[in-house]
Amino acid sequence: MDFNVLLTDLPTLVAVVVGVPLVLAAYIVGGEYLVRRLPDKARPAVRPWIWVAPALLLVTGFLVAPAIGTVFQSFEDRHGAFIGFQNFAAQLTGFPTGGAWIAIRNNLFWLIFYTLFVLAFGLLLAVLFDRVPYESVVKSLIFMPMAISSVALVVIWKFMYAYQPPGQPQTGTLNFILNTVFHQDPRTWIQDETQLLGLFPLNDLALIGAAVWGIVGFSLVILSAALKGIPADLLEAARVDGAGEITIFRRVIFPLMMPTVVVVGTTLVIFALKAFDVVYAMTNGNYQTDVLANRMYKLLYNSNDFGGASAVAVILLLTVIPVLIFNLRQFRAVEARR
Amino acid sequence: MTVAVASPTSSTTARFSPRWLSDRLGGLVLHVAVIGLTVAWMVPTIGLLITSFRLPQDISNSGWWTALSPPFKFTLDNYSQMFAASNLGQSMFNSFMISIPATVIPVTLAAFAAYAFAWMKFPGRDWIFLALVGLLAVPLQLTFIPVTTELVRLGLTPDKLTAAGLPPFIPLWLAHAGYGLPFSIYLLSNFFRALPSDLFESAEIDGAGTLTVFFRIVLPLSVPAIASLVIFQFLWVWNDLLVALIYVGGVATVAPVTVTLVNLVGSYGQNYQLLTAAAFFSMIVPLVVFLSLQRYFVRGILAGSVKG
Amino acid sequence: MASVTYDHVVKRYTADLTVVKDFNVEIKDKEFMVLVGPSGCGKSTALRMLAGLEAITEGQIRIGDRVVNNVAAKDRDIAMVFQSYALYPHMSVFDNMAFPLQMQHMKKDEIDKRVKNASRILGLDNFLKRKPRALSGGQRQRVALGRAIVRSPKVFLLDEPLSNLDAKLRGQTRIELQKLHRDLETTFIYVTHDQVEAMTMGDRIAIMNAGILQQVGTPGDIYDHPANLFVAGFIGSPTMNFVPATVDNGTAKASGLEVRLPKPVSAAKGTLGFRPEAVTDRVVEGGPTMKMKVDVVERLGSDQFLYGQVGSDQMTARVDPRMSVQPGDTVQLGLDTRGLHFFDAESEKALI
Amino acid sequence: MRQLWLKRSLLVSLGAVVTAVACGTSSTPSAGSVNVMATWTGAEQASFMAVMKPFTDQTGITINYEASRDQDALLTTRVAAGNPPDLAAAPSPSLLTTFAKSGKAKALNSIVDMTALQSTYSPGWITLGEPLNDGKLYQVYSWVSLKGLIWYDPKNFQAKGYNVPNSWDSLLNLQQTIKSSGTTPWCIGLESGAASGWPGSDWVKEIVLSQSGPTVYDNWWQGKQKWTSPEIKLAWQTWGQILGPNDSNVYGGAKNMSATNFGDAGTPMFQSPPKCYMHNQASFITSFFQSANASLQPGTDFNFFGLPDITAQYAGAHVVAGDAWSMFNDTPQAEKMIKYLTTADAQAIWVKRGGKISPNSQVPLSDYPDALSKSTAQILVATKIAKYDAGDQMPSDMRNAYWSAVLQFAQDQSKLDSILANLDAIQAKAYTS
Repeated sequence: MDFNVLLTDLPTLVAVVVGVPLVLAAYIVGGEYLVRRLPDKARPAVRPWIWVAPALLLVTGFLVAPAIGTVFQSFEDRHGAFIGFQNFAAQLTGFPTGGAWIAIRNNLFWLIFYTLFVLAFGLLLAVLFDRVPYESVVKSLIFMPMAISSVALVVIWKFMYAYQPPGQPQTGTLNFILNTVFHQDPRTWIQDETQLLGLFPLNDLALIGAAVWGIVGFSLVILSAALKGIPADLLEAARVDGAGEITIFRRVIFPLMMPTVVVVGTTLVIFALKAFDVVYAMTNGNYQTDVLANRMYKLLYNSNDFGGASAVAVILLLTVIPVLIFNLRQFRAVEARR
Repeated sequence: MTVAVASPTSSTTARFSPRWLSDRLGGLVLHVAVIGLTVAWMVPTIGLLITSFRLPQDISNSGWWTALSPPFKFTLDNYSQMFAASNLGQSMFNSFMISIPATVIPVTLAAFAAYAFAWMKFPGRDWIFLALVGLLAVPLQLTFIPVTTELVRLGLTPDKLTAAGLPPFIPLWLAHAGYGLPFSIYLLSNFFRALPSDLFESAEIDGAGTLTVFFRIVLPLSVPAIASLVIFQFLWVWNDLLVALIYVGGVATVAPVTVTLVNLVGSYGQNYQLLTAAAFFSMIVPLVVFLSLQRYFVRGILAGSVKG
Repeated sequence: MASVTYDHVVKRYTADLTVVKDFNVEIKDKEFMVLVGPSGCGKSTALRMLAGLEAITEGQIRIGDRVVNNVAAKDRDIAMVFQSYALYPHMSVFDNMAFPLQMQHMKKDEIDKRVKNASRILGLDNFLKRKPRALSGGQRQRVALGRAIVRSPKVFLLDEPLSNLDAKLRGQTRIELQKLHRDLETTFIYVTHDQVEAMTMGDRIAIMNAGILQQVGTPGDIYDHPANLFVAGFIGSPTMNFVPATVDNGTAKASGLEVRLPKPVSAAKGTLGFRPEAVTDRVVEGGPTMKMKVDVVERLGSDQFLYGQVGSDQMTARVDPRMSVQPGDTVQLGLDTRGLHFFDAESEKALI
Repeated sequence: MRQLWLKRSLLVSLGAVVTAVACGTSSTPSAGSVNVMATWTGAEQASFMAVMKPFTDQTGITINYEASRDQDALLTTRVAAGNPPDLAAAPSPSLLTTFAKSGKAKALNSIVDMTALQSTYSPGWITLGEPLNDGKLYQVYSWVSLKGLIWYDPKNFQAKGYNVPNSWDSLLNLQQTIKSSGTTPWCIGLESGAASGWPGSDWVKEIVLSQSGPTVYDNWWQGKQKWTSPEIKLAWQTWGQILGPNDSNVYGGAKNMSATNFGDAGTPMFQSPPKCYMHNQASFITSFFQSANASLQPGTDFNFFGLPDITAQYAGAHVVAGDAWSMFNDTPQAEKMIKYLTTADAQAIWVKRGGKISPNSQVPLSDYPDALSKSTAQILVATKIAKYDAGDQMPSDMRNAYWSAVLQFAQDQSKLDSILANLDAIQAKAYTS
């Protein structure tokens, strides 16, 4: 170990500690200074663009431009020739098991269960934790999985789902519980395609479970911040009015948290649509667990089928539109209220 | 002056009554629920923690819970092997050099943009905002090739930047910013939008300019939202593997700690038990960030501003 | 010191949404002017245009001799107290009051002096370090006032500042505000929907409805001589009795009442208006009488109100508190024609 | 508040500085450098760095090595974007071959010493490096490994009086004997995360080669032999014989096979009493054996025999694999390095550290560190028909479909026809790009 790193990496260090904040501050102060030089009438027209420009520029470079390229590529074959909707047709052929249909079905499961579980747990935990004096401790503990990288998360859940043949000592936590508490044969959670209630494959739910575990800290933190924004006297007033805790939650807390629930819900829906890490690392889509993002990844890097991958991505992007419309209505409502 | 003082209730609660019982029970149920859920949620983490102190042969032959009963065969092997990784120190430094700007830049730019989206009027505002939310759904993997191609064309590669005396991480900062901005703007502008408009009007009459309103009113009032955003963005960047590999690569001088740790595992996945120790080691920094920012999640940051 | 002039001011949001129509008022220097009207009548918009928070679509607003249409809010030399108080929740009371002065880059000791002075006037000396959330509603309200006072503005704008207070505190603050107005010797423009506040506080009152200014005058003037049916109904509590009537040869005929009008009117149909205090248990000589079937009796100690039917019309009477009446009784009442109004059926304008 | 933020960020930065000071790095001399990308991590990474140390010491050229197991994504992106590494080594030549086709990889004929190469490498390894059949060398192999090794515990065999089978029939007899004694003969684990299924695919390709010979084998991975053709179908059925009806020859049956990681699969062999007696895997598996049971000794506790020949005509046929190098930037430093990698000196270093076999005949058998590695090297030298891993030469999506098919077959052998038909459908598309 030597101390050279500071000397060799001095430019980086200086850039990080001084440069970056300086550039950011200089930009906005300088921008405002220039706006103030403008005639009165022009200011309101120019000012917003000064504030949004750097963000839009980066987003355009890193997301918009590639997304537009993707849309074009989804209509092209491997050699860049226009082929109409053939890539889409290839992905949407053979309903219900061919093409991308299994992935679409699974994304639907993800959409429902992942979003619902994470929102419900987050909300439940936020409300419960709000009432105990050791809130920050339990909150940190629930948050911990968020701090675990997806690589480690997969390791953890392989331990949880590990399987040994019946009669052997189980090494997986869930099979151990299943065996000792419920006296049932162990299950191969990740490979088992048994459909619960005749509809929801066990292995899909197992993958979703691992992902839910990793992300609940996210909804907990945001929802709990929103909960803290509800004035205490409002809750006290409701209590004085004789409302029960469940009524208070339903009639006071939940409506006031609604905008935040929409934000978290929207984000989770999009996370669910983009679900990739857990599926890729645990099954790579085998055993009927494929999802759109994993399918796209395979088409992109294994098949070199950019057109097909782009078509899958476009399908994925199109599914977001209803969520966007919902959001538009939501924030227009907030706008109208003030 | 009129600070509410809780009325003494000890005399009534001490007496045994159905109300007393149900209150106590309710409290008990609450604590049992909170602690029970937390413990259940921690089971995988606890399993990982215990596993990280076990020998590989024990890991593959028995469940982690067996370690809790004698004979206790704990070992620090996994940790010592991890710390022996050749460039752990360098990669820790790199991770900080990547994560700090890759958090500061998108959060700051998102705050600028969110302020405009929430409180300024400009043509196309709603549509641009919606498009931003939609961009959340763009699969990052699709952007790697076109963006890298463009960065290479512009000469923004780690090699060339280092040669020019600039940090090699600049493309990665920008990439994390680009990828993180849609969520950041979405979260912040929803929060900013909910701030009471009277405050802005009052400030306007008081003579506060846009910058003053932003720095002295919007930012202080949005501390919980900004704190959560900082946590998430930092976490994502800190734990990122693929984006870093794409934009700066895995060479030791620039590799973040995730790359170094994941490479401890052999090509065929040998020694994957080292990942258990690595997971705890790499968790420390994000947890410290979380714990130090947790005190900003305070109740009623807006209390007393506009409610009678 | 400054007067304020609204000169043909119009506020239009869209082609068919005009919230303030051709608004003309001249507010004199040091006057306490109350803008009153039901919610949505445009009074707040009128105030916010003066404050510079809303653009003026047409017309001019002048403070003193200066046209302020294109002057930024901060440069109009005004101060505003919001209904919600709009205190900065993360700043102490001191900082809240100092904020506008800091924005003017005032010297620190001058800021100190002014804030101390204002807090002494408002009795906030002991709370300067507190955050708004640690204050009671009344104290917050005073901080909001203090933030306005420190600037010593030419014009004070107050937008329903009392509506978040409870009834007792509201009465008290009303008096304090009037005292403050006297002490500061500044123009006050006060917006409220509460006619009691308007009557008790204003030097003059401007009544608005549906974006149109109805009448401007002193409280007494407006009470005694409402310009139209709306003003007559809006001001006064209990409200004025309105009885549809036809006019025939100088006599107005209603369903249970006939009265000789003190002045000839040109209209054949209209509404008779008279305040409850004009309907008494004493029969005024030469005045008309009527029979009321009493539905509700309201005893207030100093007054007694009877609500009931006269003919087919609802009516309210203020009678001697000692008079003993039970619901269901029919009583004989007299009308004092000195307080009689007559409103045109079409234009609703006061003809008498 | 703002001041607080500032303080906080300063603090974090300070933390970074402290960490940096505490750890540090070494500065580098400059005689140029080579950017290298490969998949070796952990111990393999250390071995590679050991190989490169003499090179750096001699020439002063530094190696900027980056390892990633996401190589498909990483290398594809870098190459497409125009900043590829100077050199890349890949365990699957098919990825490198796509770059040769697109002209991104450089031909090596004028760079490496072809005469020296021809004198030290067997022709098979050189031909493998000419995937376009245009006489241009695009890939060179530095280290190779042998597939189709059947691992067993000699003590268990001895206790039960089992003999190492020397023919396919005796293997089938042996598994029947073991089965009738009440134990499952085989341990198989197919789970491998994103690459799940590949251990079973090794079985099938080894059977194809040994059963139907090199021509069928080559046609097969080249996409000219249908999956539904009798030869390939027979190979799957033969593997089905190994697995037994309903996978009854395999410890834990289908469920355990699909849920068990390939690395852990062999360990039940060493339990007492053993849960199985045989395990098919390449030589790297010994490190897993020893990690799960630290006391196991090579030779005494575990040993291997080659998968017996099926068809006499093709006796001595073996599936091999290896690490192939391609060059993307023709720099003097990279040229020096790739020359160095083909030398016996360089390859001997890794051979001595264990786990790899050298394709260079100049590396003496005595350099192999233990009896097991020596005998693998011997088998490789004696191999009459060496064929490179078929899966790794197929286009990636053919290979992935192959792996998936293995998983499906292991779950339900009766679906073989539909599984193969599906593979045919993919074959029809996968080779067109």
